[in-house]
Amino acid sequence: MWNRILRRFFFIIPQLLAFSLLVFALAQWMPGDPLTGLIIPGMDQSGVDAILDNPWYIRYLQWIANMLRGDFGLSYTYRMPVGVLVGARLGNTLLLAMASLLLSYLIAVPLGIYAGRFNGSLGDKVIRFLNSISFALPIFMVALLLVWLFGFQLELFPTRGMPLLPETQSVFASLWNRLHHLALPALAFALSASAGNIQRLRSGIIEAKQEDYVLTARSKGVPESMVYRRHIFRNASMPVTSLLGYDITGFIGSSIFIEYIFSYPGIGRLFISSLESRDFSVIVALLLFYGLAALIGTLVSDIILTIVDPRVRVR
Amino acid sequence: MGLGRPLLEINALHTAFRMQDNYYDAVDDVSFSLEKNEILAIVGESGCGKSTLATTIVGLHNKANTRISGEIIYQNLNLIDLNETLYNRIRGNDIGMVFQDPLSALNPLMTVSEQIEEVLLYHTRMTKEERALRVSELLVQVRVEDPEGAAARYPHELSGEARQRVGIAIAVACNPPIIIADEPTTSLDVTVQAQILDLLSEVRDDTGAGIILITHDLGVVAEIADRVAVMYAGQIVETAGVVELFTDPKHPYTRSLLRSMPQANGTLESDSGELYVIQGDVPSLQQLPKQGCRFAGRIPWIPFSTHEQSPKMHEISKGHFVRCTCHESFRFEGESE
Amino acid sequence: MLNTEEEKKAGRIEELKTELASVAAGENRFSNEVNEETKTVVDFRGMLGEFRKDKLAVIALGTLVVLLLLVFVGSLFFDESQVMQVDLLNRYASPGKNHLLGTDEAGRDVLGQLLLGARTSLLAGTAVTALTGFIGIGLGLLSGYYGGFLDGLLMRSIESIMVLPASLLVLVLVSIVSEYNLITFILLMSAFSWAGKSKVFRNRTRAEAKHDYVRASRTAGTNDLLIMFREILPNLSSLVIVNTTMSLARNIGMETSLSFLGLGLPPSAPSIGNLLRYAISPTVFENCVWVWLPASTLIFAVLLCIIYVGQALRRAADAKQMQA
Amino acid sequence: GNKEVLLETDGDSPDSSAVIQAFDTVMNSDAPAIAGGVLKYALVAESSFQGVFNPAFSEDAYDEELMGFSHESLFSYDEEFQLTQDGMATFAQNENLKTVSITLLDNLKWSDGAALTVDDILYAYEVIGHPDYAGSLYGEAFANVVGMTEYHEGTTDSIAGIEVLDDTHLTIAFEELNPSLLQAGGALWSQPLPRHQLDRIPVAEMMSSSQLREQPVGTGPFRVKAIIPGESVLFEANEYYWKGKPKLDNILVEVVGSATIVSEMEAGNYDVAVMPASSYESYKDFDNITLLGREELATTYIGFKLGSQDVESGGNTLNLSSKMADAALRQAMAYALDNEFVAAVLFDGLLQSANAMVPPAFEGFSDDEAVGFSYDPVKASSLLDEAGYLDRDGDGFRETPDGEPLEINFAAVAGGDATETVVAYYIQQWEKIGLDVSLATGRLIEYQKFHDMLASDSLAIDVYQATWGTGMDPNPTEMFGRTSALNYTRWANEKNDALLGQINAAVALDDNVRTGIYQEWQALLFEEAPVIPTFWRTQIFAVNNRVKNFNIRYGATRGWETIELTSEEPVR
Amino acid sequence: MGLLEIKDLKVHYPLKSGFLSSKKSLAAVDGISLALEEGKNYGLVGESGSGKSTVGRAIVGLERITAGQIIYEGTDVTAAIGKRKSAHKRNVQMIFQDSGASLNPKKQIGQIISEPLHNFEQLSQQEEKKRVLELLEMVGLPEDALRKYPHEFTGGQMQRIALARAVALRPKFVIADEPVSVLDLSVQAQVLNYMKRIQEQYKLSYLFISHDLGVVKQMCDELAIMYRGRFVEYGDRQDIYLNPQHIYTKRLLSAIPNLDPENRELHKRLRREIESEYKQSMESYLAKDGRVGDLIPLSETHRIAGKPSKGER
Ligand SMILES: Nc1ncnc2c1ncn2[C@@H]1O[C@H](COP(=O)(O)OP(=O)(O)OP(=O)(O)O)[C@@H](O)[C@H]1O
Ligand SMILES: Nc1ncnc2c1ncn2[C@@H]1O[C@H](COP(=O)(O)OP(=O)(O)OP(=O)(O)O)[C@@H](O)[C@H]1O
Ligand SMILES: [Mg+2]
Ligand SMILES: [Mg+2]
Ligand code: NI
Repeated sequence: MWNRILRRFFFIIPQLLAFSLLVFALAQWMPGDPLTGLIIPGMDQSGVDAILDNPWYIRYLQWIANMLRGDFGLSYTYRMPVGVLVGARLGNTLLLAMASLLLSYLIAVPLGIYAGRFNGSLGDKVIRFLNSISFALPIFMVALLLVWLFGFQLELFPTRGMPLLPETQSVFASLWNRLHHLALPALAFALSASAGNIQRLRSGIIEAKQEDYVLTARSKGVPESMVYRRHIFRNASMPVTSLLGYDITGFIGSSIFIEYIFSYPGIGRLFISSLESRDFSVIVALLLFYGLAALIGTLVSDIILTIVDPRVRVR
Repeated sequence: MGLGRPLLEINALHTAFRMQDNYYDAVDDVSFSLEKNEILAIVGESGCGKSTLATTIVGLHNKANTRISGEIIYQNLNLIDLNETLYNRIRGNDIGMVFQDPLSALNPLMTVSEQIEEVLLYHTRMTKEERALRVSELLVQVRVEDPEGAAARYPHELSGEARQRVGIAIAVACNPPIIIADEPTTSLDVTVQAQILDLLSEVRDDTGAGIILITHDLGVVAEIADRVAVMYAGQIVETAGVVELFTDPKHPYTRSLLRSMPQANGTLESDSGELYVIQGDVPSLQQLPKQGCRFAGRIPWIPFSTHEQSPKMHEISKGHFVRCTCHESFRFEGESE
Repeated sequence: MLNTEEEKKAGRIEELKTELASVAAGENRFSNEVNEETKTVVDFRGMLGEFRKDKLAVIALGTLVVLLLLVFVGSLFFDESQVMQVDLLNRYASPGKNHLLGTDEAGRDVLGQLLLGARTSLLAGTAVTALTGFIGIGLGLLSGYYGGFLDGLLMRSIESIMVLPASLLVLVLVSIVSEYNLITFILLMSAFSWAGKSKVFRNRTRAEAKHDYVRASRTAGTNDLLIMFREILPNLSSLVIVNTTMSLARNIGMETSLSFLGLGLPPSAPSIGNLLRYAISPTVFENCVWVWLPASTLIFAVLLCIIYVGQALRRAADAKQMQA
Repeated sequence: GNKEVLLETDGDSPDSSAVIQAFDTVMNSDAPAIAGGVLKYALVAESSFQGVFNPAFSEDAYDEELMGFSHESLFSYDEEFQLTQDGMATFAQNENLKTVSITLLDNLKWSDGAALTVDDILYAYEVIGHPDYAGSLYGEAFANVVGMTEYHEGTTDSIAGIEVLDDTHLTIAFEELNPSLLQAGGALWSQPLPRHQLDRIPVAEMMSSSQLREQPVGTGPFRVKAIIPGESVLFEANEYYWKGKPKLDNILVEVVGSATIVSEMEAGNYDVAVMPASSYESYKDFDNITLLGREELATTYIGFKLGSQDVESGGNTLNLSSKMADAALRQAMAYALDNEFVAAVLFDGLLQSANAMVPPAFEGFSDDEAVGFSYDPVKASSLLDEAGYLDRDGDGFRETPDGEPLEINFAAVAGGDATETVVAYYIQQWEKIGLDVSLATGRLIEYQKFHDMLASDSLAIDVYQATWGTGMDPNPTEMFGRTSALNYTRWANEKNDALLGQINAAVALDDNVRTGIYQEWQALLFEEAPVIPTFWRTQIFAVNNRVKNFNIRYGATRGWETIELTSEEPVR
Repeated sequence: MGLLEIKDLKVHYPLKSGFLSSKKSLAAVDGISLALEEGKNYGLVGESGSGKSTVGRAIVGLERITAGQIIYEGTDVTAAIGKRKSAHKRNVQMIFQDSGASLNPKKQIGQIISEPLHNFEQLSQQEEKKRVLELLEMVGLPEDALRKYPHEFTGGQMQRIALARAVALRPKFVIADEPVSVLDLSVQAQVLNYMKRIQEQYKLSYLFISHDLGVVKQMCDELAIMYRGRFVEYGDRQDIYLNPQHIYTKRLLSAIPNLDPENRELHKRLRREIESEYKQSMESYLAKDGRVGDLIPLSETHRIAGKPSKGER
């Protein structure tokens, strides 16, 4: 098992390399020098030459070396190190990611289990219907509906941002405040992301229900609830579990919309505003970061799978 | 055979599946009994309802789309009337079941010991240590190679033979008086099959359990069974002691089956010619004739009148029952009187 | 939704299934050739038959056809420059005689924008689906059928592509490409989403190629291309249909999403996403419903219908689910 | 620098000319105030702010708005934007010596507690004049200081004309005294730089240093506590503020898009915001807020790219063969637009069609009489016909006199108040007179990008819409000077040079003379049409009713430090 | 000179394992030689995984051959085995175990049967249809089967269709890989009968792969017992069934259930004895690496794997 995990771990090195090369190539295509952010309009030509004269592999290596030192170049819009810029917002996005993923599982797991266990029931039909709706509604529509309904009609939740909190607030109050602001964006993600998991869980359970080992378990006299818990759920949750890491990738894509609509001060919004202002050094850094996150996501998936599924473990 | 009530008694059992709003009997008017210390073989071709019969006894059918009637009497209880909770006390504890495909019948995510332990968990008050002890005892009993190691493995890490042994260990964990084995050797090699059959008869000898062995292989029946029930299209067409069945089969279906079998043993000369073939095909569940002898269509040269209107089981000698009266006038084609 | 993730996930699950099946098959010494595809194959006509039984799906299909007709025929009555005519005296005019669905912020006709925009979305979505389907299925078949070195190489690169946050790359590409029109837009959107598809098809082909009918065809002397496209592909037809409908829904949604973010085709062209953008303002959301509601309803209805049809087709193709 | 310092509030004189009568400028409440509290300020913007919290480096209007909380000018000014003597510093002009001496109050402190001395004023000149200085402020106003040019060229280490007498006294010698020196935000630099904080940083790196962005030190009533770059700033009360600690504990500023601000204000999520005029109808009747208004010190205009800037010398040169080189074409484009109509229909009259570049708030500078370009499509067409722009191939669009197709690229900043609509309208209007105008890059351009494209004379832009924020000083030199980098049209004209020279000379000290020069200059603009003034705007502040003592009058002497809240929660 | 000769055939499958996927391989077939003559039937028996199917597939060119030669009518076709059309390809056909899987579920029976005809013979549509109908009739299926799909048939019928396809080109040799092992007893008999009839009609030979010794006995003249990719014993029916020499063969035969319940105790005892002998002595039949020794002739027809000498073990 460790062998496999270790091997899987080493496998991301070439992937990372390939990805960084791709980003590098993209960066060459972008105007200016997004790798350093040093070339800005109006810069005198000698400086430009000094940077662009090196052959590409030297620049690539320099770029990698800089990044390893924590230097991601300079933002063109903010004229500040990209690392600092991203750092200030990373926390917010991570917070949102955790809340969103947690919430989406909180929604998906019970509904998926219910629909799978009582498939064909009225509840299942309702869940499936809602699921189709959630598949068909683009995430931004979900978010806009939530904003309007919970934010402005019911005035239950704040509709935007994650405020910087004055220290006059107590720990509890500031925690509450944070959760309060996270609620809608996280819900928007959860509502649209849980559909896939609900469906997978549901069909996983329906499939597992018909497996022979379930018959074996029943023939052993295992009570029905335990049959579900020990046999069906564990097997049915395998695809969902193994996609856990992919949900991180999914979150990355969705977070752009969510942060955009909720003006959430995270890196997704930074990404969009950098795209608008063509702040390519930020874009390059964020792309790399997202790529790394996605890689780690799949890595996590594989590791989790290796841990939970003995069949994969030996392979 | 035994005195008093048999271990398990099945009377007029019907199991019907719902298909497009209609119920079709997959098991149709099946009655038999199982004694202690007896191996009862149920033979029949694919789709004749053997597995359905087994799963009905163990109560594994979803009430929503099956209809079960008749009696399954065990210890004066009609199992059909039991609720899930009570049934769960019986399953595993009083009836153990072995399945055909040992790989898919084991949960791929649980170790062998966990799966065996699970039976003990719900039927005994053993402590954790006692259960662990019992598990290793069982693994030794069913002669799994390297029992210690096997306990900690997952099903896919075992050979097919070892898996089936584990399956048997699960079935016998609580020393149930009844064991139902549904084609336990079909997916195994002959040499392994022999070992597993030996194991089953050993279990019977050790615990005195009654075993219902489901198979489609007459050879297996001849090797191990005490009594045989032959099934055709959901019905039992003949029951007899094993020797009697092989030496004096009565029902045309039984006779045809025996005749169509190529034999490995015996003389070389006998098999130079063609094998006997039963005409026609087994009708599917939905196409079964509602009335009359189900085998009639496959022996068309026999006058229709020789079949019973609604065929019953007739005891033609002690313990030898045959359905329908057509056997009396049945001859193979070209066979002289 | 800007979501190529579902495709990836499907690929991943498919892969997992194949892997587990091969574990099981490899260990199951008696029958390593046993068909691991537990799903019963239903032939195409059977599938249609099943589909026809699903009333809701038939209604969905009917609605879809009506909507498509509406969009494609309806858009013929509108001229782009006419529709994009600014009329400051008629800003946010509510639906009425001159403007059946009212006007937007600049007094432009909503109905015209809706129909023309929907036409673009549908065309782009369809084109992307066709393109990625073509590449994805083709490569998947080749890779799955031949296996070996080619397969290894292709799958490694596809894995690397699949790992990428594809939706973001599309956004970036969209913003750096100099010539930005419908064609480049379609190409960019297709740039990554074929990967997941070819993985799905590769794994299914691989499973399918283990079936003896493929071997039988080879012994019968049929050539490889014919085997791939005439023997194997028909057996994947249900997958093709289901997968394609689902991608279609995703791709149409993706076009809308991009223009919602303001990164779609230039705003001077009518687009559904532009209309949806108005909904960002809660006041417009509430008071000028006609601007965004028809657009979101149309796109929602189209996607929902496609998804319903897709799901019904999947159910029809998947006899196992049918039983359950 | 021509920078507008926002919200210097509270004025005692009742009628400021710059205020549209329809709106109050002061909001009072009798309700008792709560102690402290957090005020939420919405920075209404589509893009993010840059976050350079330093008047010497900031280039971003949103940053300016933010610095209203944390940075305060040394001098106060009256409603006529003339410097007065009741700020942190007083000044005296010596017309003979051509010097200005500045005296600081005693015991002034920076927001980090360090002493604020005249050395910090000197330091500001040293930084802005430094050869490595990367900001955009250095220009004719600074070069006017004696010895500055040498210092700027690097030949001397110190600025000869600035003399520090002691901690609170300093004298600056100028080459020439001009009216701008007495104008608020004018040529007399009024923002000290904290030498104690920035000294270690080389001037070249200052702009990207974390000191300016994360821990800016200022003199204003509040100081920065935390920042998310581009998104929000949390200010806290500056206990070293020279007028005493402000009443509020914190001010939280967040960027809010103009699409949502109306609902946000209605829901009471923010206390103060500058509202978009185009949706005035939707919020004018909210009863949880009070609307205040004043004339914005800015003019929206349409500029034509007429030349380019030489990177080396910084001089702007006309390109006579540029697409827009023909004044008739430019005038025709101006006559094609009905801005009065737009102002009335789109902005509820909160915008005024502009007939000149200097906003009317500057009495005596602006030209009430000017005719400007009023809507006259017939005239527009005939101008084009006369100039030879004819549609020869019958495609509905005119070609150049040479018969080449004429495709004009128009650029505007994304996300302004109804910009998309206005732009679409303009293009349509131009199309009506036969001009083929399309959006440069296909869509509206983000603020930063827009300015960079203009600054670098991107060929993708022929015509653009922008806003000239005059600040307190209407002096147009920075916008139209021959050597100014911010002269985005690159319009260079000898008469213009002469007029601007006069504006910056002592002759202009006389009010009548100055008015005359300005009128002449505006007439030149009308004639040459390098720019078409389009709108003057009214700034509308929405203020939640829990806010007390809020005042937006220009020249007010009491500011954010006096503002209080009357309840913990905003009025919904 | 036989019809088909196999010389020291080896088929190894690469295995992936270890930390950085070291190249190991699994010897599914590890050096077997066979000479097949026209008009005779051959059987290949062994436990599961012994490599029977691999041999069959290698002969028809479905596997990559690691080493050894396949000689068809005197010419070495090893190198050209992957080629699509050749005399060898045409004359050596195969029937697979699971007829359900070997018939493309999406094709009509007519298309399935005509596939080899289509590829190898330029026939007009009428001719082709005629041939297909002939074939259908030969395997006892009605004409209307032509337009039906495989799933409309029972297992036995499908296997007969597969048989029809295999003999469509009138091959000289058909490899039947467990053609009846998934079928029921009565159906199995039917299929076997058809196979026999066709053999008589077309004069072809079978290589009959099975683990059911009863079926093999029914069908074959000579048979080979396979173990771990090698032959342990080779002989005609007489030799194997009545005079098995190798302990592995003996064990295999003894494990077959006897249809004689009266004597089952006896049978069981016998089996036990052989089993214990097997446990003791099987080792001695194998080389150190578990490899079966080379075949040594016992009689003209009968060969058994030799025990390796002490030194080799
Ligand atoms: N859940 C079910 N729903 C509907 N029909 C079923 C169901 N299970 C079994 N059947 C049908 O009932 C009949 C008997 O099936 P069963 O599995 O009992 O046969 P079997 O004798 O065990 O066959 P095999 O030898 O193939 O295991 C078959 O025709 C089968 O198709
Ligand atoms: N494609 C393959 N890749 C790797 N190993 C394989 C492959 N095919 C077969 N094997 C292995 O080769 C060995 C021989 O397989 P083969 O199918 O020839 O056995 P068999 O005797 O036909 O068994 P069965 O009776 O189960 O059909 C087995 O151990 C099997 O696991
Ligand atoms: Mg069964
Ligand atoms: Mg095989
Ligand atoms: Ni009868």
